[in-house]
Amino acid sequence: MEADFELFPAQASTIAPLVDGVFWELTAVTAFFTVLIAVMIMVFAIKYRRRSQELPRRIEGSLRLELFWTIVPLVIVMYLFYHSTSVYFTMITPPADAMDVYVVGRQWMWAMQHTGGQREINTLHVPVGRPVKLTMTSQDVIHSFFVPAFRIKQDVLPGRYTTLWFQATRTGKFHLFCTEYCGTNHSTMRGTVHVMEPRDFELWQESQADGSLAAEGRKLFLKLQCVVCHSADARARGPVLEELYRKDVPLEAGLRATADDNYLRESILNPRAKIVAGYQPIMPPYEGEVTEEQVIQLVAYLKTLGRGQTPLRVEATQPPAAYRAPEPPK
Amino acid sequence: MIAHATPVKTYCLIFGGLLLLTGLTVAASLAPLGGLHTLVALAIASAKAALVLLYFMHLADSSRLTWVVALSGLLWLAILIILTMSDYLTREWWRVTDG
Amino acid sequence: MSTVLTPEAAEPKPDAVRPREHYLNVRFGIASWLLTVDHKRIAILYVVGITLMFFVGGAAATIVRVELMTPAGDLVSRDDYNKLFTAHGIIMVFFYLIPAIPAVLGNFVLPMMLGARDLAFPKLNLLSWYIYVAGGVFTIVALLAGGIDTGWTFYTPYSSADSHTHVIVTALGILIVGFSSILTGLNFVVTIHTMRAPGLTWFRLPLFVWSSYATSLIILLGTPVLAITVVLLAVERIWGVGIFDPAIGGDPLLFQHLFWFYSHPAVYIMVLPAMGVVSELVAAFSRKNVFGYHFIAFASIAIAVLGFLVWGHHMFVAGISPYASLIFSLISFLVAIPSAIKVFNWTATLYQGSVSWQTPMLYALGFIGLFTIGGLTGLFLAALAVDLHVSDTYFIVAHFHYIMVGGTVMAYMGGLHYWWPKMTGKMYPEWWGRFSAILIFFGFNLTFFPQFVLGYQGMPRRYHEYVAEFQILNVMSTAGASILAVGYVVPLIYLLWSLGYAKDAGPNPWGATGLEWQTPSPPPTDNFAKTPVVVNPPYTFTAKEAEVVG
Amino acid sequence: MSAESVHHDAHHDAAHHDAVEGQAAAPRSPQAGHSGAHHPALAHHFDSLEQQQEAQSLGMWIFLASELLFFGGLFTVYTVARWAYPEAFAFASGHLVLWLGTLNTVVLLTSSLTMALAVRASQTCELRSLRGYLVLTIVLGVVFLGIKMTEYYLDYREHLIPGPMFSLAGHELPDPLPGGTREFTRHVELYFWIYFTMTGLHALHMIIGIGVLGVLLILARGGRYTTGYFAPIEIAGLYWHFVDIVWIFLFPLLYLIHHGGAA
Repeated sequence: MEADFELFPAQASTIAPLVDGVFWELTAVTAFFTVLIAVMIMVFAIKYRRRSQELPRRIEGSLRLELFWTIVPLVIVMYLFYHSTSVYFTMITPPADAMDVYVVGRQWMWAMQHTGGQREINTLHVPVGRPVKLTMTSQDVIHSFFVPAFRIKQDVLPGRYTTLWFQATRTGKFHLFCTEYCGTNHSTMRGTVHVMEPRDFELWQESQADGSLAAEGRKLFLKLQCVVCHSADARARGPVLEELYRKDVPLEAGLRATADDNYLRESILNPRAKIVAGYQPIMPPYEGEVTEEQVIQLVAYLKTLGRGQTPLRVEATQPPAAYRAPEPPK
Repeated sequence: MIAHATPVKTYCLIFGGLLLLTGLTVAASLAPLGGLHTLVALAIASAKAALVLLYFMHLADSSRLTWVVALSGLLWLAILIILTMSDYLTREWWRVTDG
Repeated sequence: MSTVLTPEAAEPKPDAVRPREHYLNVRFGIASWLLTVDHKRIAILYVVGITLMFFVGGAAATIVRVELMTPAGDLVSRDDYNKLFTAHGIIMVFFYLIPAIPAVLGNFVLPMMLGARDLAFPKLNLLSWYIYVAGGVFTIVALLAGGIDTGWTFYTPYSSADSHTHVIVTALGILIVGFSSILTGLNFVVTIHTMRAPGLTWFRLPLFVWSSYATSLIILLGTPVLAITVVLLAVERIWGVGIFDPAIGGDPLLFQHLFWFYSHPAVYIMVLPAMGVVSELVAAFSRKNVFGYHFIAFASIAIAVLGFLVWGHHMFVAGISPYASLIFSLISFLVAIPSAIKVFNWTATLYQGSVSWQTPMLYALGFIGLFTIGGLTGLFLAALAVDLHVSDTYFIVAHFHYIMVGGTVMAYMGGLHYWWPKMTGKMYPEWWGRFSAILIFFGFNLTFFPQFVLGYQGMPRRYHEYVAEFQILNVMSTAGASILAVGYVVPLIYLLWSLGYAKDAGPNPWGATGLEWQTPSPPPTDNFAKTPVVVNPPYTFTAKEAEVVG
Repeated sequence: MSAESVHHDAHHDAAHHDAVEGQAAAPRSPQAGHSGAHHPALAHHFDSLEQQQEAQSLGMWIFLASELLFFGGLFTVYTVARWAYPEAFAFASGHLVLWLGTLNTVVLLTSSLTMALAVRASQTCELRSLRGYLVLTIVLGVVFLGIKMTEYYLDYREHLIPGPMFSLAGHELPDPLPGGTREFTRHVELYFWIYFTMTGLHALHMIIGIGVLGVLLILARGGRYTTGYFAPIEIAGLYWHFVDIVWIFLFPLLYLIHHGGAA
């Protein structure tokens, strides 16, 4: 992020060379045809410039030529489509072992949370050589997470999670921009991605150590009295949540859902959208009760919750207001 | 030359058909059809619309150009709805669950 | 096409008592203009409105460019900056680019090209001008009252829930002006179908008519969707019903779908008429029939249809389904083909022609080059992998300015110079014409080519402040914009000058074909004294018609 | 030239030059001069009444195709919203008064019949029945609007008008409830919002249609359309039937989806 002028942006992720590969192909095609057309126009315009009032002969056209300049571009664009699409699917498929980072965009800053509990504003520390998967949401309007040196971009939407992944190949500091216009201070919604050697990253992590994301989530799990119903005992009124992440969940009416991030988020904020088969719709919605950051902590906790790890129920706690009566008119 | 003015009887028949279909669609909405309600309702509505278009609006004996205009309106409406839904209906398909 | 010449078409005999009566001098006074139903006079009314809007939008752009000379936001406040680029976008798109060629040049020449006395619905034509003015007034009032800061794209939920500016009034202005273009499109389609001169079959039509027809199709089938979308936006803002805002149960991508269903085809509303103008210019100034006439004609229709199937490429990073992205990407690549066909055919038309380098031709040749770059850089955006990197950056800004300014504005300027003698009866000064055409071409490239590089480097669009390493290219761009601004002011001056001082043009100064050149300049109110009868294919140059004035 | 033959020629001409698109002769014939006796209804820029009539009818068809896309935006919003919240939509639909909606459908279909008969009367130059059918159509249109207003009033009394007054208090909510009460209420409100926009826009079209028919009625009383020129009646009819077709779809989509979200 040195302020030096570079004509071509740094390539700092495994994706960057792939994208640039497609880019150079497109540039070659563009340059070739632009030069071809420009040269032909200039040659014709000069060679056939008007010298007399004599009228040129009429040429209707040529089916052969038309077919030629229909089929050749068609073949070229179909190849480009194939190539760019195959790179695209690489770009949207994070490796299984990616390190999770959670991002919340809001006017006008980026809030990052690591699973270890480290939190950052407008800076993202990551290790070099390791895939990182970002799970992102917005608290207000649409933002967009863009790191030019990594050639990655994804809009960050309110109301749901979108994801992005990268694997940095160079240490250093790289620009992070918001690229979806989001209001007055849009152009200041910028940050830095700090790519570090793995050892340095570990040191950084330790220096920032706080309660891990999952630990914070566990505290919330107890504080919000989730455990009262989601207990792993005979008196459980809600489904057991152990080893739930990425499992198939049977829903009512024979439907199924995969317990991914978006499912867990929805089931906390708006539990009755997808009722697990065999359970009563008694859980209150937590929309407006918890912040996006807290939801992320809860989801992070649920992801780590293994067999037999559900905390014990504290007898004194009362169940939450299970079913709130319809609200009176506003 | 009055041949071109459709007989009153035809209009009345079409009108009768429209009333019949209206009754049918209300009845169908109350009948147990499982998941087919929307399909049946839209099919009946399309039939009614076709009757109005063909006879009341004389599309049946209009020029091909008029047909093209009417059909392109429908085609573009279909493009709008189908391509929009192609996003919504397939969004959930893409899940990276190989973790 | 050559026609059975009507005797009146030749230069009228000089009349010692009073000048020949034509559409400009047939009546005088403000009312005779504001209540006219003559398509030619209405075209002049549009020239006034559109020129005004062009310079208002241009002024906003100038301030934006000056602000961007330095990385810091030191000229205007953030808020004002956001309002300026929004004003620039809205005014240029809805009040200049979309109506410019159809409403001015189309209105003026289309009926004459068909050998008709007027458009099918003259009163509707006047009404659509008034609707245009009403929409313009609404928008200008909104801007004067404090402006709007959503960007011309009005993305929700920012526009519906967050922005504190005049979203509703502006949206209303756009809704209104949309009806203006619907009525114009309706008028064109009906006129082309029902009012062609005897012998003027579909494949004898000038290509400008074909492209106007294709444009009208898009206007008619796309604009109403935009209209209802801005209504929904206003309603969500007023009543807080969750259609687009996820915080109250809506979906922001639904807005984007509806918006781009119109606004992507709208790009073709802007550029198809430009392609039509260029077809006319290339033929007239190489004195040759257009190579591959049928292919250009059908390519216009293909663009109009395919253009409706690609809107999703504006949303590749927005969070739509990857499968939908796949379809939209494929069709977006395909839409390049008809555009390529046109470019190749125009180029081939020059081959063995008699190429004259007069001002309109300079614009036309400039158009072909710039449109080629604009079109090919569109492939970068159709390509999913690259689009993810360049979307919402200056790459996009550069790309669409190559299409809209390099394409539409160049063609509008070319067409305006080409038909100026017909509209006013006067020649513009040729030296100044060429001078400003060249100035615009170089100014344009200096302004927008650096933005491709900026975009790939990663500079986001709509940034008031930016990081220091982007400055060099921004300064180049601003320098180019200053040249461009001068390039646009010069024609304004000499064209106005020509009204009073330039020499008379005569009926056909270019030796061009087309029925509009078979009638005196300026034409009489009814265009033709007798209905012309077309007997030849389009762009048939006969020796007799090849006399050049000026 | 009798009215029938004018009509016949218009049809013949249209069919002819569109059948062989492109290669056929252009619509205007060299014989159709600009001179000669003018029909009073013929505008100066047309060569003949046939040409004028064809242009006006084509113009109306194109306008209606455009109108379809105007409603089309709303149909898209409806499709997406109903796909997302089927239960709320079914629940909300159950709060409309089915028999009033059905009655209104019948009223509107009847008005379409009388409109078609009015156009027929103009074709056959039966002026008296033309005026009669126009009056009947207008009356049926007003009845439709009256019933619609009644329904709106009932919704108002039940606090179903979207906005600050909207409330589902006092309504028995489905059990189990998909989502929380607040979300569910929101989605029901969204349904009602779409309902009011669609039917309101439809009613606006009806009001415009009634106005147009009113003008035509006054002109018909003044003795217009006696000479075989009936294009204004015909294109007003096209508009009226189009508005009817929109309702034909609105009725099942809004009133008849109260079976739960299975569909």
